[in-house]
Amino acid sequence: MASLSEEVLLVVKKVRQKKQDGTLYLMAERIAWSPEGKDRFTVSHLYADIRQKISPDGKAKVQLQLVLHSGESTTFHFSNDSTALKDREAAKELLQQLLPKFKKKANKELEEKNMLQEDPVLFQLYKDLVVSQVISAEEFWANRLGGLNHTDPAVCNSKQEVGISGAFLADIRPQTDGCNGLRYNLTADIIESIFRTYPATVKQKYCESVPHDLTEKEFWTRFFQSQYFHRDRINTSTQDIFTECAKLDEKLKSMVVQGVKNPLVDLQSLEDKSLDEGYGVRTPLPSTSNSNRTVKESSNYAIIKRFNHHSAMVLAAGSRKENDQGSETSSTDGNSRDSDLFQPPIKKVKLQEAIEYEDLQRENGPNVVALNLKKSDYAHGPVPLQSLKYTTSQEIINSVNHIRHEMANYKPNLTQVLTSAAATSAIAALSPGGLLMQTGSQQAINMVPSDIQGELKHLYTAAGELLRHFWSCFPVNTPFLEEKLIKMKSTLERFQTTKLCPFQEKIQRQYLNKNQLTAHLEQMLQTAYSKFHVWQTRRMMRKT
Amino acid sequence: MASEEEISLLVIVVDVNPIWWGQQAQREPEFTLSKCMDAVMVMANSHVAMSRNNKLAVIASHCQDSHFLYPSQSQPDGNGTPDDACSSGDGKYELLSIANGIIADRIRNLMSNIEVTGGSTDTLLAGSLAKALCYINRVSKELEVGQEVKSRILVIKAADDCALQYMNFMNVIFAAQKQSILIDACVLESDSGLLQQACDITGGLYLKIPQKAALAQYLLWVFLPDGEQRSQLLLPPPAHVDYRAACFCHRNLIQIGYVCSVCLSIFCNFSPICTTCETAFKIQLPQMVKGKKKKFKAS
Amino acid sequence: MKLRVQLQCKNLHEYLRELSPEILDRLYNHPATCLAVYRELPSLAKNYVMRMLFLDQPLPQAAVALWVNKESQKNHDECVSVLAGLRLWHSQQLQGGLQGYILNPVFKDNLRIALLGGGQAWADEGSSLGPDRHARDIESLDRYAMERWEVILHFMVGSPSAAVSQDLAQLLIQAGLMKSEAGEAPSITSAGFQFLLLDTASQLWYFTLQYLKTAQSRGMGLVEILSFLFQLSFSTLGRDYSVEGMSESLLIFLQHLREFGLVFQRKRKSRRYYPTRLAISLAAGITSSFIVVETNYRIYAYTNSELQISLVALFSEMLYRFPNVVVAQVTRESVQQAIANGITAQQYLLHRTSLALQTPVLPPTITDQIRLWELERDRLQFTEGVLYNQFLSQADFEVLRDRAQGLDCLVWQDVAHRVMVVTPHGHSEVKRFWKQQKSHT
Amino acid sequence: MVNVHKGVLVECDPAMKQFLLYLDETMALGKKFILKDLDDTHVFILVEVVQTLQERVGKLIDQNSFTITQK
Repeated sequence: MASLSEEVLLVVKKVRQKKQDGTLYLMAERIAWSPEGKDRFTVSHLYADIRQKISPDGKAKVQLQLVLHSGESTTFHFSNDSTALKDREAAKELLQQLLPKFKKKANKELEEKNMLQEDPVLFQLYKDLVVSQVISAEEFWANRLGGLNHTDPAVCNSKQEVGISGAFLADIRPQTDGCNGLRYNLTADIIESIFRTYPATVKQKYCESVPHDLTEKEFWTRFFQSQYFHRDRINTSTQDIFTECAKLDEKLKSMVVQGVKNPLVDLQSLEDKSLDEGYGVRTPLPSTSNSNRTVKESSNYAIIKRFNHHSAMVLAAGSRKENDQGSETSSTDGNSRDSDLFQPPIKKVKLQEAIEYEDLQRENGPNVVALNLKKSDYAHGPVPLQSLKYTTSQEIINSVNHIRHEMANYKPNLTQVLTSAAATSAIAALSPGGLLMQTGSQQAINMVPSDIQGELKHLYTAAGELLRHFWSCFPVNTPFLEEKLIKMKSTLERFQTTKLCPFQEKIQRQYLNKNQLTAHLEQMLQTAYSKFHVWQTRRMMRKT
Repeated sequence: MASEEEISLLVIVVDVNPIWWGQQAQREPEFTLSKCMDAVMVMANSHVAMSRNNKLAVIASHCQDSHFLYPSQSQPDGNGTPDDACSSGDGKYELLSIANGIIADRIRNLMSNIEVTGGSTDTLLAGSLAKALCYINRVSKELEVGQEVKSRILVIKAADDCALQYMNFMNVIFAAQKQSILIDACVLESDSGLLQQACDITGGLYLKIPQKAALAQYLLWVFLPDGEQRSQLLLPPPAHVDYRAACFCHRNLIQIGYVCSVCLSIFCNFSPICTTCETAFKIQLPQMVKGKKKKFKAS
Repeated sequence: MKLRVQLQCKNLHEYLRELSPEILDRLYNHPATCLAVYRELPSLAKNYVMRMLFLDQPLPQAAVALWVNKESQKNHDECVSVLAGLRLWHSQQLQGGLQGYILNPVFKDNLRIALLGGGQAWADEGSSLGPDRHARDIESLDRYAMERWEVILHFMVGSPSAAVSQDLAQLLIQAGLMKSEAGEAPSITSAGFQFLLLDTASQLWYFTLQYLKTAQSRGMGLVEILSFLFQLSFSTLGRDYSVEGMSESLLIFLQHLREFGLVFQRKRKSRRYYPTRLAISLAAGITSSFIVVETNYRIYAYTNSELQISLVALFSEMLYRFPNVVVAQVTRESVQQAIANGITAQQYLLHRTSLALQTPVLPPTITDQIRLWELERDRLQFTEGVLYNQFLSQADFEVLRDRAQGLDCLVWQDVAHRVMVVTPHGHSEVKRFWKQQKSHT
Repeated sequence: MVNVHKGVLVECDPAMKQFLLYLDETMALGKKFILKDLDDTHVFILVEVVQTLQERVGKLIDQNSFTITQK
């Protein structure tokens, strides 16, 4: 068969696809399907491409649907009457384990693709550097994706943390199997959300108990049992590993007791209490003394409490994400964290930020104190002493007389104001490239057509990228950095020969003296080279 | 043709510091004050000639005071018969010849009866600029409903800056900036830090001309076009302005220094008491000085 | 079938561009003309001229092209074309071999004279003949000018009080603003109506241009007149000039100007004249704005000038008159009538706009309604013609049709039914052609 | 054989044309004046009726139009 080289993890016969019998193969990398009797795969998806798998229950047909990132989906119909369900389950299990492995990879590639698509400059850069073999794609991305997360947190934080659906437990539609037992099928997501919801208790338990003393399956069974049966009993059986979870969760009470301190969401404060309930004496919280209640009440109460607790946890899970970047593996004790999550902020602050707008504030200027200056030369301001050439009074007299005499019979004589020669020289100085128009690189850029400008821009971005790689190698303290540095140096040189020089020649050909356009680029490269040489020589010396 | 174009008012401030010009005349006799005035008049004429609703004012900035050369107070609008019947005998556009007549007349009077009291030898540039601003303000007040005026000031600077005027000068500059009035500067001799800043702040042009003989050409080339024309033309790039301040204690330029939080005097090294306003800074430890240390606005 | 004379009012530029080169060159012999032309240039071009004013040798064109930045390259080209079109600069071979620009020397020198002096006087002022005993102040001059001008307009709208000289009436007729059937008094043409709607400056220009057109016919030197006109427009208001050294034709011209109110001369024979604001504002206009139009089609005209009122009355029906304000109503009839007088709704609106006091000038409801009213008139379009039908064969039809097209006298055709309509004047030709066609076959 | 009529080509919108036809057949102008009905925007009519026709059309429009303004 085409690719039996790769190991086949599972083979399911009698699987229909598009009304055609065939065999389903699950391999290490991909899931594939070949029609009956053919020895090639008509359907083959890499796991990386699979977004999710759907296995609709309660249908006559036993099916497994795969939805790809690209949006299209394939449906396999397990037609082996006797073992259809079993087969499906097997396949599902396997996929369950496999998919997450590939998810990360998929995400990464997707991210790269998207970045290229949504950022034309980057794409240009990519073409310039990677496509033209200046640097390898890995290097390129290594820096990029890294850069995404470190250099500008704005980007990576911009993705909003998705909260947990409040009904995530209810969504696991348990299926009754014949006798009154239930089947839950947990997906990775559900488990994840459970952990997020009960970081303190369950996760901890899971960590310590699952690998060695009980299997995952058992663990979850217990979990659900405890979730659904043991809760509303007041006395929880001690052998249940979740007992202390319950204890931990009791702190919910404390939250309730604290009540909502945020005045803006505290509904109780809104309703006006007439004195007659307890005559102003605050009625004790139901949770504190539920001994004197009928069982029914207490059970209802327990359920309500469960619900409250549950939703509180869900909310907490949502908000927890915000203030620590998903590192709750470290947070073994959730209670402190949670409790301070529910720690109500000070009423005053809340109210202020709710009702006060600083643009409506009128600033009351500080009462001003008259400035009494001791030094007279304050008025001079921060100007340097220019070398005053002191003119003697005699000189003054002379010059004044001179000027007076000159201007006494002044008659405007505009026709002789300017000689053509003088004008020409002045114009020469003022024309582009002239004495007074120097330092006009922006003028130079103004003179070249836009396509050249565009080219130059690309050169700059490319060079900038390379130089970033180059300089990022300093300080050179690891061998890896060393060899990368050397590589980058050669890359830079290659860049100069393959990209920069042709460009320079081109503009040399077309325009006369516009090499001030690329002067700066040159300079940057030169600095890099010199730095490199310095480093190299020092290294040599260290070697010897 | 009956278009209500906006009036463009050009105020030329000429530095007629007698001492400087006297020495200049001795230094190089081929470029004297009279030559300079001629060039200024050419500039003025071409501005007026450009359009029917271009207005002009010329101010002579002297070392005791600053005089309006044009328009003359006697006829504020300027177009009327001048005191002496100076007629366009030479085919010049009457308006211009009248204006030139007035200007020449006044500069003659001004320069011929100066007596320099030994005191100030510096040009009172700040004062003249202030006067210019006031005049511009007046003109814009006197407008009819429909029209608005775009004004700019052209300074023709001969003598050196005068540190004494720093405060007034800066105030004038910022006033001009508020009014969105360009201040152009054409410097004959030595670069002027104050004017550089003025041009940079108000968005005007600063030019130190390499050869004085061609002053008129430079004026016509660089300073004749008004704001929106400049946006189309390629003109000399803005000069790099040195915004470094000089400390009050030794008067040398510093990039980073100590600024008194009360009187904003600048010092190149720390002293517990501001020498200018005698404010005592309550500091226990010298390393707490960092609190007082501010980065001074560097260029 | 009413013909619409579209009366376009050119400005100085368009007029000059039409003049022949040698006339232009001769024009530039006078500083005043140069200054006037210079003022009419686009601002960028003005700067170009100024930059080159003191140059004697040409500048390389490449350098000139680099004066502007890329964004405003278009303006640059425009300026270059304008300067070349007015023969203000010529391109000239540099010694380097590349092309260069140099200012038209005549123009340059005279512009220099205008700016810097150094020439001889344009005209010697009245100062030469001492102060005027009956000197006029500016207000009286303005009054004089306006009333003179209004007399002309009155004459055009045919108000009995107004009387103008035979010469002037002749001029008006030549200008096509009035027409006179033999014998009775001249009456206003549709062009005349449109003329009335222009603002004063444009009227002045149109009139002057008309005058200039007819100048040669009355044996006056165009150049001489123009230069005098410009010189006038640059003279100072309220100042007297003497007629010394003016040629005969110029003196006649002066009399005309006097009649238009461009200059004031106390007596026909008096030796001095005062240019009025009209003359000086030949290049820049003076507009009076006095009308408010409301959305309820009412017009409030704040004026007591007979002329203005009669103008308003031309296009709307009067409701009330008060000492300083007239209330009128725009109605369908009034607009229809105005349009019947050959004024397009466009001009109508334009006129209203030019007179309206403040912006937004006209309520859109009004403008739209007026346009609609105009459209109403041409539901039917009539074109006289001759109908050909009942062709025997398609071939015949096409032959004739093509022939008609060749003579482009084909008005309308319907190939399917072999019908075509040709213009009457084309008819005879087509018929002849058809005859000989038949004779051939 | 080709035959030839002198006349006036009228171009108008279909509605107006219907009006013309109506005038024609009701002899509103005293006689039939449409020489040939060319297509639904063109008719060919006698020269002499043009003036009266215009008046009639004007009248029609006047009837349809009403004064927007009140004094």
